[in-house]
Amino acid sequence: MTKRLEITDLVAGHKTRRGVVQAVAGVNLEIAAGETLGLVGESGCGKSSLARAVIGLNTPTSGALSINGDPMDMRRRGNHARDIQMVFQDPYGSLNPRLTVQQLVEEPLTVHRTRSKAERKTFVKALLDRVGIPEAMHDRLPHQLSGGQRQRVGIARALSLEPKILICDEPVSALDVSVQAQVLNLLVELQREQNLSYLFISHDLEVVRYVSHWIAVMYLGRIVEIGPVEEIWSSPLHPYTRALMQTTGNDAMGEGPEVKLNSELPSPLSPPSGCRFRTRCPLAIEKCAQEVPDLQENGKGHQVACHRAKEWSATVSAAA
Amino acid sequence: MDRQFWTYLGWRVLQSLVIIAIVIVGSFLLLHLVPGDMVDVLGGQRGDMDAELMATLRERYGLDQPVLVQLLNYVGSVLQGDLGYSYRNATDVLSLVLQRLPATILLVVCSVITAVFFGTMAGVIAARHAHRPIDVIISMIVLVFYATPIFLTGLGLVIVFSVKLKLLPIGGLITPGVDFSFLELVGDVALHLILPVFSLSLFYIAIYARLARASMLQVLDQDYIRTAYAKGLSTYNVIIGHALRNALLPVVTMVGLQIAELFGGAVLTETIFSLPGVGRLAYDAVFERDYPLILGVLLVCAFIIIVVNLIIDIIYTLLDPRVEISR
Amino acid sequence: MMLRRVLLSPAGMIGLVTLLLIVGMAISAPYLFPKGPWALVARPYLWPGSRPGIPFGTDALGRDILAGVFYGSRVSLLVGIVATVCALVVGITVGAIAGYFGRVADAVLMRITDAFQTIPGFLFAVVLVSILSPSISTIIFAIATVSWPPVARLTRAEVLRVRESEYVQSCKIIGMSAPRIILTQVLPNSLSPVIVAAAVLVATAIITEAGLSFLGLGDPNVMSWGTLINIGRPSIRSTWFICIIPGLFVVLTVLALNLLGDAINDALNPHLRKR
Amino acid sequence: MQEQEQGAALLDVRKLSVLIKQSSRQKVRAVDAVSFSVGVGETLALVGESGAGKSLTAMAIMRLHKAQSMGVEADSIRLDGQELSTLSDREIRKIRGSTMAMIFQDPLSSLNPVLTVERQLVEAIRLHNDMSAAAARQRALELLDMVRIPAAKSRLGEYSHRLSGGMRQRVMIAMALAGNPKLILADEPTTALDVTISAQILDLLRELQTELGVGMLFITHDLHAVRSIAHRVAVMYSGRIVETGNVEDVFSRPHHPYTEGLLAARPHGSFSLDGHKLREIPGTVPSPADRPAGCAFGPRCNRSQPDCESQPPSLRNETGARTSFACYHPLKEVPA
Repeated sequence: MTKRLEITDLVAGHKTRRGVVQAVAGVNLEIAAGETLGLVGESGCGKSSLARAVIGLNTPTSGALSINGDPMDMRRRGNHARDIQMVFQDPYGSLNPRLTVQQLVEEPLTVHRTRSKAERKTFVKALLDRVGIPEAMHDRLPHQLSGGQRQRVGIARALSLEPKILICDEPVSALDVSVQAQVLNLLVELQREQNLSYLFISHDLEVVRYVSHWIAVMYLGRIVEIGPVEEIWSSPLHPYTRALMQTTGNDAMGEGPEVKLNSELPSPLSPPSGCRFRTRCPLAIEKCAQEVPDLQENGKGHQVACHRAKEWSATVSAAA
Repeated sequence: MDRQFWTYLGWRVLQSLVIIAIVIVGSFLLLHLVPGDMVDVLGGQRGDMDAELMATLRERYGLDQPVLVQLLNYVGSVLQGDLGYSYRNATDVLSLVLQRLPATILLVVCSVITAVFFGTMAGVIAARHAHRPIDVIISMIVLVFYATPIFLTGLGLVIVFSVKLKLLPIGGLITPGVDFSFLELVGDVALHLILPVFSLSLFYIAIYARLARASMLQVLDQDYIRTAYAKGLSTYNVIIGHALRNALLPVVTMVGLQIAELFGGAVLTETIFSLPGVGRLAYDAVFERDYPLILGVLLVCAFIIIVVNLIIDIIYTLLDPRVEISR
Repeated sequence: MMLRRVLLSPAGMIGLVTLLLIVGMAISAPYLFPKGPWALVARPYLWPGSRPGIPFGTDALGRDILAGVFYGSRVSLLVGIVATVCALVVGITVGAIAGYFGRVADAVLMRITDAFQTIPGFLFAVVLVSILSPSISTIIFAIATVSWPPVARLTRAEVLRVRESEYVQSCKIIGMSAPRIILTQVLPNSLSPVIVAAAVLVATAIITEAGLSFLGLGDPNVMSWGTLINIGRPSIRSTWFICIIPGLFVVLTVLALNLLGDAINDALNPHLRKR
Repeated sequence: MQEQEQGAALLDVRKLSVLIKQSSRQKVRAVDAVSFSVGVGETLALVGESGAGKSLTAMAIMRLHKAQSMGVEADSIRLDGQELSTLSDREIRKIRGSTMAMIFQDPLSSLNPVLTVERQLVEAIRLHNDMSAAAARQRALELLDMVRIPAAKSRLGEYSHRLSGGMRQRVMIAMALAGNPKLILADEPTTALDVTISAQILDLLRELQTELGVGMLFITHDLHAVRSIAHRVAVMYSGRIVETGNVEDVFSRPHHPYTEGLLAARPHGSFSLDGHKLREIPGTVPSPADRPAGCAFGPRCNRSQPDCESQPPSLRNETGARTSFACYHPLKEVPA
């Protein structure tokens, strides 16, 4: 069965004054129709670079993308605007301050010259109505809306071309808790209604757990662990995942090593040899510095990239 | 001074060289914009040159060569320090310019210092008392300075201080015909410079005052100022120890951008106060149609300005350790 | 709405009214002084206020200074506005291209801009006018040539800021073309500081024109404020009013333009002011 | 941690209000008569969403609010037995940085970019201690050690932009400790940090508090942080405290509908597995200018009755309830 979105061996980097940062160092991901892949990681782990490469804001160094099995032309990304769209983190910065709500949502349609003018108006009206923006607000400017309303407009804008894949880059982290819930509910409802696929990027594990079917954990440009949501939540195997889980007070995770991190992210300019996490890992052994751990299947689609994971996988999974 | 600093410096020097190259080529093109070449000008002035002599001269100065060859010759001679020959003054351009340069540099340096000192002081005081009477008064004075052309300031100062009050000399750099000791000479030059310096710097005092006020207000709104207050520092110490240096950064940038304009203003100031500087030299050259000399002045000024900008950039990196990353 | 905010501030109101008065002077000059600014009306060096009908006195040849000031406003405004428009067109184009496309375009255009900025502007204008021989159009050309670089710099900085904004990225994602993004997204959101700068640019152009005329490089066929000042200079010790009266009109115009510019700036950034 | 002994109140705030001048005539009560206290060695968390007035409350205690546009009213602000509200600006300056110190949200913008770590630390040390420059430098090293900065000596000459986010916040904490404070006001100190770093900073603050016995007012919107560091919590909504009590009690048996809604709005499970929608709180937090006359939460509350619109409920302690709350129709105790 072909997946809706397939990311194969994606490498992406950007230049800085001090050298080239390989922000995404060979990532493979796939998302099925109507499902959400949650991508978790801290700032600097490359999750935003991954999103930018997938959506076409950056050209990847190498790797391939395909939608429904059709490979994407990396140079003509405009052609894929109707397949894949993005919801931004900052509801203040992602809307042109000079356009009204109605214009903002209609803009993608005028660019692609879809529908007649009258049809566009009714379509936009219906769409805005669906995301919960009352008609009285359609002529307002972004600064006259609250943060939650702006994010609803951003979602409507992304959906106006009726894409099948939505990249959500930290869509709720700029919002207050009570508003977060509204936007998350909207996103999961829309997914069910339109059979959308989400690549949902966030640093907030609980939010990711709520919306996702699959979770991938990213560290310094690599996926260190990936699996179905309940697997990752109840039996995290990678020490980094376990450290992240501990910050959420997750008490469901199976018995395994307690990982407390003391240092900070090393410079992405010169990532550590072998396992990139080893400089912060209290469980690192000599092998970790020498060999890059590959993602290893651990049953039920649960994969982990850690040389030592086998030592505790039995106890962790048993408790779950 | 680590490696990053040197990379940055190397990069800036390279940039400066490119700019100098553009300026040299530009000035050559400008010279070609002049109707007729320099032999025509010379012939017109002397009036007694026959066609044969003109042809010989053209050959001698390579004026019969294709434009590209002329350009290469021009660039080559400029790089060797040969800026051409001023027939009017019967001297080579470079020595003429160098002879007049000290007066201009004195004027410009004094004006920059005056402008930065009074400008930032006024700006900081205004920001400290923002929206209160002192601020309003300073801002109004500054606005008037800002709107007054340099030559008008110069004339006004001459009328009031030289003609009416007879306090200061009306022009020149040194009182002629007097034998001064060194100290007396310094005093005499200083006295002669007061009016030119103020007429040139009043406008820039206004610019720096506005800039310093705006930048100070912005800095005072920063989080680290709040931190400084939270430590228990007094307002005075917060402003002097934490805000001033940050607020000065845009002023430093501005000085770099405006050095060129100051040299331009020197033309007017030197003309009004009959100072023996390069501005006055250029002014005279314009009316004598001495184009090699005019371009020589432009080139030398451009070169000085590029060097000054390089120095200012280095000062900036010393003032602001973040430069290396922001570039 | 913006005009209302400008008018609501006292500074903006004063600036606008003063400017309108000067525009009025420029329009009414031929009707009030049909004989033109060069006509001899009385004996030379007539002091202001000494004869009714010639309130500002006469110059070295007995020409009416008031008439000169009225006709001078036409030249000043014309040169100021046309030179500014030219500088804006060049500066915005260069800045927008350099800022939006970056890389090679940016490096080349910015080094050229640097080169222009390292040549003393006024001196450069003097040289250009003298080479091309003084006339209104060469003066405008020279002033525009020396005043576009700051516009280019400002536009580039703003374009860089807006280019990185998420709403521009979102337009790339919906498949909008680069020219359309520049015209509909980037420029509208980056030009407000340029508009403010334009007011100052007009003021600077007026000052530069006066400075050129003051040095004797004005258009010999038109009477400008600088021409009058130049006429009065040799007799500065005695009849200084010939220099000072037109000088004050320069100051007044420039002051009005700056007040207006500040008011527009405040009106464009209302939130900035509140904080 | 709950059993930790609570001494006499270190900080006692009575009816503190912060007024923001909207125009020459109009003032808005951004913080409306809040009262709370912090004991010696105790951490009180002020929790709420943006616009709740948490930061303003801390600023007002430190008297760091913008005096031009804001006014502070208080019946009393007592710190370590001393009344702060009547002190002159000069007197409060002596207390700032010594008896009470503050840590801010964004450590990058809160450190002066053009001064070294050493300059900023030594300045704080010498301001409140009579010390030679050499001794102050020594003390600066000690403080950096205390906040667990490795290779402290080499960090002294650094500028803030060269440090990582966590290091910067540690430097801020060291600076706050420079004057041996009795009370630390921490304004969202972990919000700008990554989760694993934020966990480290929380650990550090908790350890330092035990070591030094300081009291802490911890401001945050992060419920995890509250749970991990605070003894007691006060929930703020639109400038008022709506519920307060021990962390355990407030989190497990909230009585105010807002507290309960806030807790329920955080995701707890997985939608793809159980299909449970999150509990939404409709609408948004009102700005202080359009705060409704009665209970500020009334228009968003599913339990509101006509009497909620009359006047704002005050904090009260109902028998049988473990927390104090400001609500006319509180949630009843649910038998565990």
